[in-house]
Amino acid sequence: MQVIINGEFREIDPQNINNLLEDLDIDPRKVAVELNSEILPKAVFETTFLGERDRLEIVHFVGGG
Amino acid sequence: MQVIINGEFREIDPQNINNLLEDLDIDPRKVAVELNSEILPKAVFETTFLGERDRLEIVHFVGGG
Amino acid sequence: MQVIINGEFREIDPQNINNLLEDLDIDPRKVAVELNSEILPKAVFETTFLGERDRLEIVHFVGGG
Amino acid sequence: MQVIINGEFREIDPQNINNLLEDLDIDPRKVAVELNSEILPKAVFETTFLGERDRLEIVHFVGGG
Amino acid sequence: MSIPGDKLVIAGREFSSRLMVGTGKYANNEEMIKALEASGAEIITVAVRRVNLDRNRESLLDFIDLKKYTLLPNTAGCYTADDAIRTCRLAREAGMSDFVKLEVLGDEKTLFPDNEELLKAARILVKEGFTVLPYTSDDPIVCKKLEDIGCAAVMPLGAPIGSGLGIRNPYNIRIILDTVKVPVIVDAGVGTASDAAIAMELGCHGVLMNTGIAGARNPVAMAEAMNLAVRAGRLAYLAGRIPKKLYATASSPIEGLLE
Amino acid sequence: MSIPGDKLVIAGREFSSRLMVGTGKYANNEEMIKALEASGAEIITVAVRRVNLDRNRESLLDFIDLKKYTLLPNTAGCYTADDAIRTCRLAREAGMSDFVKLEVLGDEKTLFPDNEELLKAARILVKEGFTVLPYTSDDPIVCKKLEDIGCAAVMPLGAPIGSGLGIRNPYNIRIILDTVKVPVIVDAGVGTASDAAIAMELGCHGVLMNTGIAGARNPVAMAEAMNLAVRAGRLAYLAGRIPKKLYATASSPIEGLLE
Amino acid sequence: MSIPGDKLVIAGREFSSRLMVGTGKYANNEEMIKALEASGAEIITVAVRRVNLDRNRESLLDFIDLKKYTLLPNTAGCYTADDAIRTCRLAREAGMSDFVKLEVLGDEKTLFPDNEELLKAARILVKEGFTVLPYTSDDPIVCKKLEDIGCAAVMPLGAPIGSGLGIRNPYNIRIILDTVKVPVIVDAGVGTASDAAIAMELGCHGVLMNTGIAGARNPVAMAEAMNLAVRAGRLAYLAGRIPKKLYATASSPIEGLLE
Amino acid sequence: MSIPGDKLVIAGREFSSRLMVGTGKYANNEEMIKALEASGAEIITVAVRRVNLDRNRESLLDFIDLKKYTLLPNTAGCYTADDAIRTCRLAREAGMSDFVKLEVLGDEKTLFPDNEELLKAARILVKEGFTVLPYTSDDPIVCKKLEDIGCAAVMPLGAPIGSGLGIRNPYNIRIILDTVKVPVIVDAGVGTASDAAIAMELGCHGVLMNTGIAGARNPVAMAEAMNLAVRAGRLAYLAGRIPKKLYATASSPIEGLLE
Repeated sequence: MQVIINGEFREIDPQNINNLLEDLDIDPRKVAVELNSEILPKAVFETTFLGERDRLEIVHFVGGG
Repeated sequence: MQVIINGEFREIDPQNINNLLEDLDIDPRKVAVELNSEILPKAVFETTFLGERDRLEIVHFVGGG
Repeated sequence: MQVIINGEFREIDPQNINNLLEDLDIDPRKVAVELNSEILPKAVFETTFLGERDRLEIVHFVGGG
Repeated sequence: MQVIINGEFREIDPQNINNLLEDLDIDPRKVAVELNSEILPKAVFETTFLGERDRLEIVHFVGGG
Repeated sequence: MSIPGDKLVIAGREFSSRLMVGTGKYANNEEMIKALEASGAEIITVAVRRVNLDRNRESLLDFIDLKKYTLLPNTAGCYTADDAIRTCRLAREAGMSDFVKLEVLGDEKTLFPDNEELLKAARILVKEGFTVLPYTSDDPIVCKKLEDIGCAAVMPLGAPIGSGLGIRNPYNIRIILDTVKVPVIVDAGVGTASDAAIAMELGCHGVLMNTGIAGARNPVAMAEAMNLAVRAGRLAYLAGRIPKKLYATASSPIEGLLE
Repeated sequence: MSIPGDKLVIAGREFSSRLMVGTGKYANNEEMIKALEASGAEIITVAVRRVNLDRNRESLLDFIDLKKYTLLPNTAGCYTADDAIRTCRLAREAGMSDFVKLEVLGDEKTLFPDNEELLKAARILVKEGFTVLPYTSDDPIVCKKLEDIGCAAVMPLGAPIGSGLGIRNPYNIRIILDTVKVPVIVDAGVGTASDAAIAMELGCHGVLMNTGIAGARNPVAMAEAMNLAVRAGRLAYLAGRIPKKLYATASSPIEGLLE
Repeated sequence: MSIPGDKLVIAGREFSSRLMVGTGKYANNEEMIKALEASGAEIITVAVRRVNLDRNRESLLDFIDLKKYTLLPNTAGCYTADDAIRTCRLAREAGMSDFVKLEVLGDEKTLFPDNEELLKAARILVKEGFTVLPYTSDDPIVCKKLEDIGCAAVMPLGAPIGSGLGIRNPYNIRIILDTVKVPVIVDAGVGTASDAAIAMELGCHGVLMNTGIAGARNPVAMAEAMNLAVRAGRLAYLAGRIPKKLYATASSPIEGLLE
Repeated sequence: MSIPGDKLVIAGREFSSRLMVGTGKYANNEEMIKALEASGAEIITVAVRRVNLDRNRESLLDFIDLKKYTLLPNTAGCYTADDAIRTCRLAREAGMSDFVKLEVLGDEKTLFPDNEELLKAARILVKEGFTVLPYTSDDPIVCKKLEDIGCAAVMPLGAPIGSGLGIRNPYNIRIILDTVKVPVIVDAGVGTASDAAIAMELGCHGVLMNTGIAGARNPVAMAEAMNLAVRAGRLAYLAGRIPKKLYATASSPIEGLLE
């Protein structure tokens, strides 16, 4: 199915957030995730499954002033 | 009857704004008048009569920066 | 005979300062003259005659700050 | 006999500089001495004897900027 | 002694003088009138206050020639948008003009503007057809918002009202001049003639002051000094100053030196 | 537009203008004359140079109305007391006047004075009856010595000649004003109108400049700006400015505010 | 080399260092880490950005020892209250901390704050339990409002971000220090060590910088310079400097001079 | 916390500290010693005075560890070349060292140097083998002459002794740094830590002060502040500061911003 991650269309299998981050090789402890404009607490990464057309934002800290 | 002019209680006869200003020796062309928190156009000074407990503000220009 | 005027060798006839300035088309009232490192008062321009190898400086005012 | 030390008249016995400094309880290593406007090297403190009316300046270091 | 055609234009109206002066704090009206004359100002600020019913009815307008001076009523003393708006409406009624110097103050110690309230008031007053000249901070972002709202000019402060500190932050004034297209008038902080000249040399379109003149030992002489200084600064700005250099350049020629 | 009786007095001679200007670095004589006019100056500096025998004989004096302007010949380009003294003697002979602007330069990069040589030259020239106006540093000790020698004024620099940096060290200028009784004229460094106003507000008796005017994009306009600025600064000094304060003072009354 | 018990306290947390530094603009992470060490900082700012899915997954947090440094996520790049609020919420989720450096920018050229939007955002974020450290203007009125809203500190700018102009308006910083009780931290504008010392000498409680260090030719050396300068300035502030005087006072005794 | 190999070299002798301090005006010797320690100074100035025959014989040298500190006797209080020369000769005799801080003062109010007399004294003392460190004005021409005479360093004043005004004219200091090859040490005028940092950031090789430390409310703390500030300024100078710009540059990346 198709989702939008950080502004890009992606074809993925139905799965929960943790699996997705794993596939993307992203450490869940070091990011924050927004699903369809709602912030997703880490606690629900496991129980939250992606649906068609979901919009995801995955952010982390970078160098800044 | 009693009205409040610039914060002070005053005992006056029923009359219109022009008469009042005249009594107070104030040139109507050089002031602005607020009646019960509504600005009163000079045009209606003649036709506006004061009632019991009316609150009047009579202001003019003074030196300022 | 030869004299040095403002650093340049010049061939001139024996003459006094006034004649020289005239030949050079210089208004004596607007310059100062130094003859062999001595300042020459205007009063003596007429009576001062140039000799071989004399060194003359003729200066005037120019724009300056 | 009488000498002038640092501007003050003093009655002292004839003696050399070292003795004088000792009498004055001054450590010769920490001062400089001027005798009659001539600087006296420490080397000659022992061999230099004071005479009547000699003028001595005895200076040292004090706090300064 | 002026540049032909160099006019200050505010809301379509042309003014020859770039100095605006206040009418407060003078020893008496005679001194005030003399100072206004000496300043050459065409726009003068006034405050709106209650008529004092117990004192003589003498009005400021009895002294000021309205053919000569354009009145700019202020909202001095207002600490909320509502008070300022109310004062502007009364001023228009009293003065029959749309020009207002909009001030919304933040506190009594600094008399700095409360720009959040100022923006609120400006949005409403512009809609009501006022020609709004807002007293504000040397904040380019606020000045841009005031321009976008439709204010006829922006009037950033140079320093606190009456402080005489001059332009504390010329950098911000320069940025404001780069940022907005409406006239930029330095309001408040001018203490002496050179302060006014500096404002104009930065490229400001005008200067507004009161205490700097009225508080001087000799207000009339200071008014003339400010008049000259504003013109001097404007002329210097237009004339194009020499660049600054760490080292020297001779002003007399090298050629023709004696040997 | 001037203070009756406020004159600049140098060696017993009175001048109405406190601005002295140079005649160097102008595009042409016409521009120079226009700038002199606009500046209102009464004293103008000139340099002493060899007549160029190969070029037209046109002399600066053909252009300058000596009834209107007092010439102040300088010793620009001199790096020793001897050269400066020689130049002064020639200047007196050429100009029939005792006034000289004495410069003895220390190096070509800064054009700062060599005060040791300057003092030597001044001691001799004063003895020879010259009216010496020395260009010097903002050094109160040197200025006091120049006064004691008998110079008619002291002319400390504000900044390097032609640098346009303004008065780099107003503190020293203030101390000089406290220290000497002869006129103090800031010479060199003025870049724009406010620099000149600041000099006068410090209490200086005059300002001398050349590059600041001649080097401007529009020299005639800048000359007028400097004219106005010197008068503005002088008036402000005499008018007595308000004190500087960190906090504000209202210029509109508190009394009569609406409730 | 420190004053026992002199701690910076923000929202009840104590810090020994009064220098906060950013983590942006370094040539590489190694240089950044060395600079952080040299700075002695305990609080470091970071930005919140999308993970780049196409590049290596390396994270800033892989390099930074969170036992040693407190992260202060910023909202750089946000031009509305909504964007800033959204960024703060994400930052809290990513960092498990309530500390945020709140920036709402007004335009890209100045990067000055839009204080109207900033106040909106601060009101909401404080309600949501964030510890808000707002980047703002040197505007005492806005700073007072931010304190009243419940911000943990105020961080007025010294000059535009990355400009290196130092504290353009020390007067306003002093007034802010008189006006609010929360810590005042100068954020942005510091270009060199003395700028940081001056901020501390004014009485500021801390200094925050990034470009001044990261942009230096030798960032690690500059980080150490800033470390020393902040401590020097703080110590000088506490030590109580001598008053300024126009004239001199001898430091060596008069007594005992030779005659 | 120092740059390996970055030494101050005067007359072939190496010093790690670039801060020189005076020993005058302390409440007592204990405080002085603590302040010297905190300052990290290696060179300390002392005055030469008559032994007081009526008071206790306690000598400054009883308190100072000469293995740790190099004494720099001054000629404070001397107003002629002769007095200064005499004092230097006595100092050499008393201290067994050739180092002297040469001061020839011009007047008691400013304590500014009389450079004409200073040059006279320097010419003689250098011939007599002294290592001369002259206190002088911020006058590049005098500094060049002092270098040519053979002085081991030049010590221009930042502001009047004890005034605490900092470096009044950084432009001249910069020019002096361009002009001479010997070390340039700012002597006098430093009032607080940032003043010292600024001197070092200009490129000066050292700073000398007394009143700024001894006159502080807490001299020992201020001594440490100056110690840190001189090192901060030196490091910042070597690190290469960012250029100054009127506008901003973001320190956080644009890339990866949320949409």
